[in-house]
Amino acid sequence: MAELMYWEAIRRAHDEEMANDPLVICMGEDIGMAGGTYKATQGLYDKYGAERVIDTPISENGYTGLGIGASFLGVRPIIEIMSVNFAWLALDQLFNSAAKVRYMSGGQLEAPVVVRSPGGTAHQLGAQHSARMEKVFMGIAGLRVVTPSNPKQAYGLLKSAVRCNDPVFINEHELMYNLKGEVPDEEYFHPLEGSEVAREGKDVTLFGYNISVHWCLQAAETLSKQHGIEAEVVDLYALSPLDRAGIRASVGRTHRAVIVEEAEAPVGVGAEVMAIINEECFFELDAAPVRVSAANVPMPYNHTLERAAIPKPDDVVAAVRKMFGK
Amino acid sequence: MAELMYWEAIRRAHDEEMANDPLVICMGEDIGMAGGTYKATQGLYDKYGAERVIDTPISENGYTGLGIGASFLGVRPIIEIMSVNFAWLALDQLFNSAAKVRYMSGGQLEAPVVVRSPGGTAHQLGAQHSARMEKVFMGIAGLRVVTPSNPKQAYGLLKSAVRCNDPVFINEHELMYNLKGEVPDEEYFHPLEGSEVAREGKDVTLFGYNISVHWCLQAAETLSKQHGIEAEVVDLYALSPLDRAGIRASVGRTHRAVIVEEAEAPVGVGAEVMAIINEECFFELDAAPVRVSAANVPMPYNHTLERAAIPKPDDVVAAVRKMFGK
Amino acid sequence: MNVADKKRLLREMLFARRFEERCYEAYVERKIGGFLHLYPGQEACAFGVMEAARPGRDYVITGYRDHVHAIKCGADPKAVMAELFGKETGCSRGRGGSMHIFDVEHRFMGGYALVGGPFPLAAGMAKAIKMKGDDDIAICFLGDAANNQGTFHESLNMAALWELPVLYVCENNLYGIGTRIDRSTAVVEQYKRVDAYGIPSAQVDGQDIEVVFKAAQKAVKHVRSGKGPYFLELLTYRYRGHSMSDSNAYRSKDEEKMWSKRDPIIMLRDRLIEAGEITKDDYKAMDTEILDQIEDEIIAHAESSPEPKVQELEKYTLAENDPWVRGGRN
Amino acid sequence: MNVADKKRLLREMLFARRFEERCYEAYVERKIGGFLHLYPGQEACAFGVMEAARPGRDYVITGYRDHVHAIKCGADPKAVMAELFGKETGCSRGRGGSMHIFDVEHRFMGGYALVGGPFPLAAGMAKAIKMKGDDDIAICFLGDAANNQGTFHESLNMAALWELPVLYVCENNLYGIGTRIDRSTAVVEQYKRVDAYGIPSAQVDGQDIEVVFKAAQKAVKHVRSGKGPYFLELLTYRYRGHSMSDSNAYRSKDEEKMWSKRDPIIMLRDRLIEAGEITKDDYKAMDTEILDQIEDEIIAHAESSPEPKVQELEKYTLAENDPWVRGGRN
Ligand SMILES: Cc1ncc(C[n+]2csc(CCOP(=O)(O)OP(=O)(O)O)c2C)c(N)n1
Ligand SMILES: Cc1ncc(C[n+]2csc(CCOP(=O)(O)OP(=O)(O)O)c2C)c(N)n1
Ligand SMILES: [Mg+2]
Ligand SMILES: [Mg+2]
Repeated sequence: MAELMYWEAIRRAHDEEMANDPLVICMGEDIGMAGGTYKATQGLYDKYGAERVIDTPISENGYTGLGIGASFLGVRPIIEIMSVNFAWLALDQLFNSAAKVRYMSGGQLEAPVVVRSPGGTAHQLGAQHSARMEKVFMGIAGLRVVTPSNPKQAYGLLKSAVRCNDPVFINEHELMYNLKGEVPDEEYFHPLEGSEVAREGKDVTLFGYNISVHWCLQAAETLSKQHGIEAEVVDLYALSPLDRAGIRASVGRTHRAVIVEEAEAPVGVGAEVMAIINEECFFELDAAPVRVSAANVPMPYNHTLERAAIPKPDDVVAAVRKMFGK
Repeated sequence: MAELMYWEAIRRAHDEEMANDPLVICMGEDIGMAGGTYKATQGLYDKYGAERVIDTPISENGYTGLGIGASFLGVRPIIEIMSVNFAWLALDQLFNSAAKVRYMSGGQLEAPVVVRSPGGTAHQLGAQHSARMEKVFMGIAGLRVVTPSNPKQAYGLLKSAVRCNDPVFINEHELMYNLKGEVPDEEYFHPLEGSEVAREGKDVTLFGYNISVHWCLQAAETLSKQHGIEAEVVDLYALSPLDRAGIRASVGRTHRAVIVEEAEAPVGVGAEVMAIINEECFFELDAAPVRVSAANVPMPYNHTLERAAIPKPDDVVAAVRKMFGK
Repeated sequence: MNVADKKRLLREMLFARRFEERCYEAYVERKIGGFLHLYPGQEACAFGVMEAARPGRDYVITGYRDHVHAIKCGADPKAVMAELFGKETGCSRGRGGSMHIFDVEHRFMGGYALVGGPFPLAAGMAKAIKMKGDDDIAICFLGDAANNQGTFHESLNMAALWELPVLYVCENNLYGIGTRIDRSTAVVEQYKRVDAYGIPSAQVDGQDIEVVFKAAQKAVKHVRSGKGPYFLELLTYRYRGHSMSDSNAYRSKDEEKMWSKRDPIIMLRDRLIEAGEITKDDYKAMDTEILDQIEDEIIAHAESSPEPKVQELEKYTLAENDPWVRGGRN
Repeated sequence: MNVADKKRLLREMLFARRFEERCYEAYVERKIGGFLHLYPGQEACAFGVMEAARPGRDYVITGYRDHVHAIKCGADPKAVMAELFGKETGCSRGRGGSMHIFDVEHRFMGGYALVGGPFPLAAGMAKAIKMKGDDDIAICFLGDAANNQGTFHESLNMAALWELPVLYVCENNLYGIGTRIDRSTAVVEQYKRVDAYGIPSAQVDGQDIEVVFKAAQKAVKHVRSGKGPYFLELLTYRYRGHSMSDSNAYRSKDEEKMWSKRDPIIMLRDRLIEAGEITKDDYKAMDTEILDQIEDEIIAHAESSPEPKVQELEKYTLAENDPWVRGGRN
């Protein structure tokens, strides 16, 4: 197994899928000649040419819709939206066209597009460049949403998403592109549904996704070493549909749950996981489930305020300690 | 107190606010000469002229942004988006500009716009005209969201929204414009935060908003008459921020909660109310809280399928009976 | 266009007219629900343009006023009416409704309810055609008011930039719901607006099917020959309100009368009668035959068809048993 | 533009250049975070246009490359630098950062990070101006690649339709990040695209401040006299990468060299020297003075200013104590 960076894993998936199927294309702003802001398509323009690696104008709704239209005829576009913040402009086409066309055509048409985009807060990008939009994508019937927490997932989820006949939104993270991790040398397809136990534990479950999985893992270490609490960490790499069975199973083992999300709390992943716990295994609970979420503010530029707005591993530790009265 | 229809109440609020302040304007598609699809601006074009009652081109993001820009200079636009489904196109301006400008300017600028739009499913409008988007608006810091369940609220919420210095989204409902109800004869401003107990009861709380308040009230009658269960109905007319204190107080009285929403369950009002209950009063609960939500599908055209997709009062009754093991 | 073609087109247009009028009645009888947008008055646009292309083979996409376009592509009118009745036999299996007619077999790629929605989709289909090296084209019908949507600008720029084989046909009926074009659009001549993308264009009378046909031939030839997109503006008029819920109060009687004198069906009929190709009685007989067919075959089929099963409410939300959801075979 | 004006503008432009260069250093020193987009090369655009208008009184709005526009409107450079340092004394109280400079007192209505975001906002400000009957105008600066955003089409149509007093100034620096204009835009001459809205326009050299000034005078006069919007295209070039994270590898050395010969500051300086209005030494002294001022006043102030308080994290999310939240006084 080779160690790859998150961006390299994504690039490899692009490359393999483009080599495998001449109808796979990729599109987005500055992804071609420039190789992409986060290098996810580096070198592919030279390898596959301008017809398949397409630099688009700054027209998010337009090029997303264009990709969707092409997918009606069997083309498999991988659309990069440079930052998830710009996806607000493209929701019309992604939700109204891609997610609904199978249903409203009675199964005649499908839109096998992949839209990938870095979400999350990076460093001091300010209010208009720090949206965490996963919750917006999760509420849409007909659209799958996945979010890789490591290079293996980043590689395998994109591979499966390209081949799956549903539209898939992949929520990456600006701060993770340089993260290293093992990726199988042979071709690998990651399931688009389910969840993974990233660390086993018996006392409490920490639910995370994407970057917050890492906060959970760090918190779990601290809890184990300093407080004798063994936390299980569940990686919710599939956000829509969420893995009800996996959530139930883990809470069934630990009887306590903390959900850690990078986004503001209202109508978010935390709320939905809590609702699922209430529906699936309320009487398994030994304590009220808790969310650790971002402050409910537009993201400030100032570094100190920004850090205060986003959860940290310490906040997770504090939430668990409070739950245990420690 | 006069009886007005929901649309008449909205029209009256427009009229009074426009008479009160020459900087109040209204804008939208076909709202001027034609008086608006749901007559919310009927007669105002003749009364206030084309400069203040503005028929816009079909440019949702454009005219929403134009209204926001005007509001920077003290104009108070009431923007009608003909159907909430078209609001996907305008989220960029509403979220990125209006909701964030106060924060990112350090308090120098504000965007006192009102955007009103009918949400919800009407009769057989199909997948692209049946979005229930309240949950999308609720997740945005800097934006207020209210949703009137009756003519008095429709009148009073719009009046307060026009005067409030925050951007406010008002989620109306296509099927409620002809609903009748009492509206005070004198001028009335409804609070933009809080909730209302629409019916008192001791056994279970039914949380609803907008049209689902009526389903809850009907269900409560049936539960009372046929099953001896007295349900309290709480009207969550303010969706952002949600009334945590009101939710806690009601659950503190009844110890059981059912949340009824017209939308699909994932990351919706139901999930958020459940999360708040878990956070505020978990140990008050005598039963697992329950959501009654729409099927997680793009809305079908066929009438029978459509009815099956949307909750009914009977579904609320069934959920409560199940909770009580009856 | 020879005489046989003209006769056939007269029949097709008359059929479309009667079909739509029957929809109106069925709506009043509450057999059809939702929003219903009818086509009478504009028939020469859809028929004239598609006659110049290859219906059933070229890809066609449009807005919510879509029944007639689907039928001209080859959709079975029985399946279209059944769709409006919300039946399982409907072309979109009762899930779509009037605004979402689909017949992918005949490459009618759908009606879309959001104004501006089809513009980029059409360019995307053209991109796929170009990649595959086919000589098909994509045709996108649109309204005059729709051109103010941002997707218009974005899509036409990309179509021109990448020389995509897509024909945009603007059916300019002067109104977007109740708003007259000059009250929403700074430059009312739509064909001029596409100069901003260097796209060749023309504006012609949309009521005379022979004129439409000729202009469309030129347009289709341009697009099919690989020279990139084309924009064709057709001046036309709808007789009814925008949809069934539209009072239609915003237009003057004079204006309506003027346009009724330029009815595309009557104009073609009179021309054929004058030329001695058909008689008034032929026309009447044809009309009766059409009306009978609509009633006996189409409506009867729609009425008697079954509804979708409630157990299948969730079907078609996602692909069924897609192996990649489970990570493929491994 | 008299000699005194030219001398003043030379100083203003040189100040802007040095200010931006100092930002670059501060970024490298990690005093500034986030995305930083610098202006060197384009100075004649902002200064030439605003010199022809009423900075501080006309409303100005732009994108993320906004420091210099704010300063020309009257924003205190100390407050701008403090903002970049994320300090409470920053013009946006440290909440905005480089892409969100605001100085509403001087009617600099902000920098916005989403491409295309300011277009409708500018038209809206013009609508407000018109309603109030003031003779102010709104000026919206934008980039060449931004013109492909749908809001461009939507906003310019409305501005023209309603004859709003708004001037759109396109600083065409030939690139949107690393994509050259002809690879994203079908018609590269931006000033021609607005024919689609019947908006008068012009294209001029954006490196010669006197040329910009003259063209802007005409444009401003048109807009202020109530004749509706105007579109001015300025041909210019940015010296640095798009932002600090841009490698700038996509442009040829030749191209860069050619443009460096047309530096707006050097051109004006040499003209003044040739005319005997200043000497080389005057210029050098001015430069030194500016550099000192930046270091001693501006950077020092930014360094020594306090950060926002963490307890005030939530401040400015919503209006404080708005009575209407509680239903007014009743
Ligand atoms: C995005 C969006 N905005 C608004 C509407 C409401 N609407 C439906 S049709 C229409 C007018 C369209 O007019 P035009 O493009 O001229 O087409 P026509 O109906 O005349 O054929 C409007 C405003 C919509 N369906 N979608
Ligand atoms: C909606 C949106 N899409 C994409 C971006 C990313 N982006 C920032 S600047 C830029 C290029 C803009 O180029 P141009 O308009 O020419 O302005 P310039 O930077 O050259 O001044 C892009 C693509 C963005 N900020 N917002
Ligand atoms: Mg029209
Ligand atoms: Mg540029």
